Amino acid sequence: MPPTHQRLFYREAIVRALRETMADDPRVFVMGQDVGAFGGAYREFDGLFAAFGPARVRDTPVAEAAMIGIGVGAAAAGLRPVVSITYMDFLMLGLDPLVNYAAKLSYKTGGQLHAPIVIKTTAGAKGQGVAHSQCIESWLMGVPGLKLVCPSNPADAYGLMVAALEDPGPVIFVDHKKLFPVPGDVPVARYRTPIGTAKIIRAGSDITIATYSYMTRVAHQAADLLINEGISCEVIDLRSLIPLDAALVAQSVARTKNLLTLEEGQVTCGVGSEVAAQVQRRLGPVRVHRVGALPAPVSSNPVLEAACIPNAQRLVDEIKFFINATNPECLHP
Amino acid sequence: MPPTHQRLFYREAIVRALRETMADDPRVFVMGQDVGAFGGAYREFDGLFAAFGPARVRDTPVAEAAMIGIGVGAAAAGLRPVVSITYMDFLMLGLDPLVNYAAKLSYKTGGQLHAPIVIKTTAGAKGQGVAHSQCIESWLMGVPGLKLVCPSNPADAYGLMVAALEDPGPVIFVDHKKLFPVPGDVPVARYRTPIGTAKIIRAGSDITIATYSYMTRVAHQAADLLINEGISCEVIDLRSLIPLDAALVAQSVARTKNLLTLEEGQVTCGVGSEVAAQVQRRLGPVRVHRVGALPAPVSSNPVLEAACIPNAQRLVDEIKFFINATNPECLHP
Amino acid sequence: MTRHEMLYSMKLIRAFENALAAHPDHGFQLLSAGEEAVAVGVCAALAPQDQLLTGGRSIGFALARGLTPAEVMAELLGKSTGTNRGKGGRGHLSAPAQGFFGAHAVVAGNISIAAGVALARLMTGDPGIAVVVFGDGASGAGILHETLNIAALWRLPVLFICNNNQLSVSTPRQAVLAPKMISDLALAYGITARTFDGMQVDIVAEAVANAVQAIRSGAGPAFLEFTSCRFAAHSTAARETRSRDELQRLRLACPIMDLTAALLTTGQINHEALATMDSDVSDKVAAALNFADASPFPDAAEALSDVF
Amino acid sequence: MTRHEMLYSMKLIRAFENALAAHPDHGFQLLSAGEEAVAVGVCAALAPQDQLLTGGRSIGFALARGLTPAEVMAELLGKSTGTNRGKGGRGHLSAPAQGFFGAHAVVAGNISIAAGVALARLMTGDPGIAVVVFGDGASGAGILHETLNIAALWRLPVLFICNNNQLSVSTPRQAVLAPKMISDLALAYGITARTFDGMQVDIVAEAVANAVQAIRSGAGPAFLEFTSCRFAAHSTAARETRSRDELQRLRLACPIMDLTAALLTTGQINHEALATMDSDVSDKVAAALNFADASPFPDAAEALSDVF
Ligand SMILES: Cc1ncc(C[n+]2csc(CCOP(=O)(O)OP(=O)(O)O)c2C)c(N)n1
Ligand SMILES: Cc1ncc(C[n+]2csc(CCOP(=O)(O)OP(=O)(O)O)c2C)c(N)n1
Ligand SMILES: [Mg+2]
Ligand SMILES: [Mg+2]
Repeated sequence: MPPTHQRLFYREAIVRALRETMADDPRVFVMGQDVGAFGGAYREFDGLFAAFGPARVRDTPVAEAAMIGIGVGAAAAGLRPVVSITYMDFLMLGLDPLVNYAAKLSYKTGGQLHAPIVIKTTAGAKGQGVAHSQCIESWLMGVPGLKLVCPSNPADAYGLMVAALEDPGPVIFVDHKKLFPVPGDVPVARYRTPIGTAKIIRAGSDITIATYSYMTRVAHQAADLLINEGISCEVIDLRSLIPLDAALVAQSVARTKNLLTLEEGQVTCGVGSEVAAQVQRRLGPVRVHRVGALPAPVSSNPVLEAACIPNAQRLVDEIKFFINATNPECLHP
Repeated sequence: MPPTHQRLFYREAIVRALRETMADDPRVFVMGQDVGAFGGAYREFDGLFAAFGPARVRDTPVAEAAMIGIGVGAAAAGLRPVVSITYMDFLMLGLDPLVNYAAKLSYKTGGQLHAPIVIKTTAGAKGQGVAHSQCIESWLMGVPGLKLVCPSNPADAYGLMVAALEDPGPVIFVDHKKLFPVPGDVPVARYRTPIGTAKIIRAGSDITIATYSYMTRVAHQAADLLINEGISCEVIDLRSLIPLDAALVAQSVARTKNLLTLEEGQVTCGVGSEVAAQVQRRLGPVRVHRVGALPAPVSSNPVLEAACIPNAQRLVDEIKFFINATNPECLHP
Repeated sequence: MTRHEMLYSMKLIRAFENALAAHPDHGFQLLSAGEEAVAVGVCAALAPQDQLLTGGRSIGFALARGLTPAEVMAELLGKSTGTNRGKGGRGHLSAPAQGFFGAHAVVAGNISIAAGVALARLMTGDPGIAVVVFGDGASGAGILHETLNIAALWRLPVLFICNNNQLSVSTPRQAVLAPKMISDLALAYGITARTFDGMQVDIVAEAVANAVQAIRSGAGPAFLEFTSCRFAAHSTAARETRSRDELQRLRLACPIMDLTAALLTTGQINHEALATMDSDVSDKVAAALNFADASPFPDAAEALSDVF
Repeated sequence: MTRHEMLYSMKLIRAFENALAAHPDHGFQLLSAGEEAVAVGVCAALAPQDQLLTGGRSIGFALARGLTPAEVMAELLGKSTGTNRGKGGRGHLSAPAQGFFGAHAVVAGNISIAAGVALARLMTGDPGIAVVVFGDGASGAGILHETLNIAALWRLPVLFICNNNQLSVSTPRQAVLAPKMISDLALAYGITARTFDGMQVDIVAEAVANAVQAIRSGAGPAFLEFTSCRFAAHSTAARETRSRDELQRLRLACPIMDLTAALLTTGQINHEALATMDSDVSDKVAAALNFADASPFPDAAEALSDVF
């Protein structure tokens, strides 16, 4: 019997989803900086240029606004572009066509036009400094008309990319720099991971950790450490931020009575704020604690970067304080 | 005795703050589209060109990225520019110099450089359609290094503009289209309104409404209507979103036991999410309900715009349901 | 398109906009009196399979492209029978099935979108081209250059048209654009570019026809600048900055009056035919107004439809 | 600056970067072997009151501007004795008090900032000018054009310098920039613009000196393109895309070897002096490394300082 799964690095899972879909659907093409023969900054486009040639794997200038605008226009005219914005920080340069046009296109034309574009971009810190490390997912969460996914492992990366490529509207696909070299088992058969479904990736009873992307791994590490201290963590991988599967988080929190949100970006108006608010809309007031980056830029300096970004030890400390505190404020005056 | 106050329209209060500060401080200048002889889209720069001439009141091309970039560079080099971005939607075009440079400049240079720029922009709906009505304050709230103010009346507009012009770092000053023609009493003596201080603008005992900018007026209207139904609303004008005066809101909620946040923009990852989270960090779990725009673009269509944006009647309904509900979810399935 | 038809089309635009401006509930509008020759000349040279994209000042282009006055009027008055079911309104008119991909009110915002439409045509082998009209104001925006560069590199079938009405709200073109000619901007990219008089509909139509032909034959993008003149204030809600005298002087060079005079001089039209044309135009506009006025607003529930 | 001094400065950059690349804990770095003549030629022509801004590939410019190898090395290794107290690091070196306003790692991100610095100089009557260096890759960005236009209109004292090393990461300049010469981009705005050989430090220095003089005399902005060559991969962590043969061929045209040969041929330097120079350079670099290695990392608490 042939194997049902294959071992792929995260970056290979992305390539596979793109390769299979491009072979099936001539409307799908890729454009971005160094996506051609080079294969992308993280080799997440490796081999596509050789397989599909320069018409369907297009190297672009450093012109994020036009890259997104042209992609969106092509999508509105019937194609299914994948636009690669190497660093999420530079999505800022192309927010006008994305937010002011693509996200509103279906609405403003009364359903005449749609923009089935996938914007693939990479967030997070890995020694790249103040302008190459940001996580701005939460900005996009408040933009009606967009969808946003952020896988944490190769299987979801594959399944969510396939789903994104088939979606009728704009989907933002957010990678994390530290995930590309992570291996995992990926089903051999073609499949899609539905956009908008979170997943309990670790069962527990004392606290619910709602997180996503690379921080799922930090949550696991902290959960491992906390077992020894008698604290049992349930970890939920949100996987999709728009739509947000708050129902699953609420179900978990109904059991654990404690919600901790964990993200790598800023907590202020962050993903965790929204998760907390939606859970409370379902459950009424619950104990909540948000963990994220310190309120400061992320330096490329190894000491300062590590200090800024949540890690397992800090998470352990935060969880212990939170669980014991009558009032989390004592933690963060 | 000379009068201590003068009656000014909101737009006149802005002009007065700029005129007085420009007269005192030669480093302050204005640049933007149609800010010169035309006096600004909302006449909020009226008379400055005549008083200070084209070197200090500079009409620019429609080039938001360069407008902000040049302003930031001038600020870093010692001036105090006021850059006018007519509609907040178009701040999106200039987020790179603002967020990736100005906000991080002091940090990344280890304190060698600062960018004391004021970005004056206008948010909110007033029949202008999908790309001229957005409120994206919450995006900026998660950017360490920025300050953000959003006055609701002429006196605060004056005081906060003076404070912004004196601040050592970048300040975003957010107007609302519907506020420009609103009159109010403004002290004749020069003063500044400290950035980061909220204000109770209506005392009440049953529910705390935390809001800002034009929505303070909607809150007042709703509070007036609710008096007849025996519900007493405390209304807090946040005035500044960075820093956020969550302490004042928490004090109020400690009394009223109910927090309703009201904003014109999207609730998802919005201002209200943050207010709620910070209040709960201080008080532990409390009853919270967020009100904002429907999750959709804002049309210029009068029916659709009205349906999208919170108004007094909708707020009254939301408050009544919220106060009586055991679980707000029943309101918003 | 005959010169008669072009005159008719220009008159229709003028009458439509006048009627709209006089309507009590139009919110505010971006009118184009003085610029009709650009709209009509451009559309005269397009084929059905082409897609036209414009900036916010789009009424003339929408009508010249063949959208019915009724559906355009309904849209501008916010009615559910409008092109966009009343959801787009001013600055966002759209009817892609009729070759009018749409207006977009973000200055310069449609330029890269148009290049994307052209890319789709190129990749699918569709014979249509994309044409994008933007203003002098839009020409100072960086996205124009990013797009010109990529369009040139990828030989996209896109025609860039700058409708230089010499004003961006209150700001004269000279004050905010350094190039001598706006069309000079495209030359650096190796794009064929020229400036023409935009007050003469024949000249516009011919220049566009030539450019379209070249693009259709695979020559890559082209750039045309038409110098025109806006007779009214930026919007019906905006302050006018020019003096009454200056405005009076400007309005003397009217593309409709000029074509009318030319047709009369050469005997291609007579006063009787003109009168018929005028009454036909005003009937059409009146019917459009009636249609729009009689149409319902969208239901408030539509605020949540078509979002995704 | 004498040709001796320029040779010394180029050698210092090369040796510094080699030592940095060999250091075990540098994270990754953006090196500039092959491009030293641009850095040294540009800085040779600047006065102390001028401000230099660069893209991320900035080590050569920082050293050529006179920052000490020690403070630059410390910054790049993340130490608190660095120019930015270790907080900026690669791509963000900054020492405005020494006329190096700073590097900025966003491609094209420093272009509008430089124009703002120039505006400040203009408005305060300060005699200094702003000089911004960016790459061929940055030249496809819209912000360049928005800034060129405004700089031309406002006659800002800013010198735009494109260091065209012919690559943007893996992408050849020809593949992503349509203009024949990158300097053509500035011509449309009426800005004096020319392209020079960036492998010859004398040529660079003279071209910059002339441009600076014109700008200082109030002529408004200028634009220079220098064609150079990057000998190494985009970064020390990036894959090299050129073949070994091609790289070997490219490295034959080395600005340091060329100047050395010229100086030897004309008898302006001898082998003994060269040897002294080399050992002096390597002492300097070794001292810089020692200083940096001996310096502490910033305290973790600094993650929250200087934010506002
Ligand atoms: C990016 C952006 N900035 C500012 C505005 C505000 N605005 C609307 S129309 C306009 C003038 C545009 O001038 P031009 O491009 O010449 O077109 P015209 O109005 O003359 O038709 C401006 C600045 C906008 N809509 N979009
Ligand atoms: C706006 C932006 N997009 C993408 C990147 C990623 N990036 C870093 S360096 C670089 C290449 C820049 O090429 P060029 O301007 O020629 O400078 P060089 O590296 O050759 O010195 C790119 C694309 C970035 N830093 N900023
Ligand atoms: Mg114009
Ligand atoms: Mg380069």
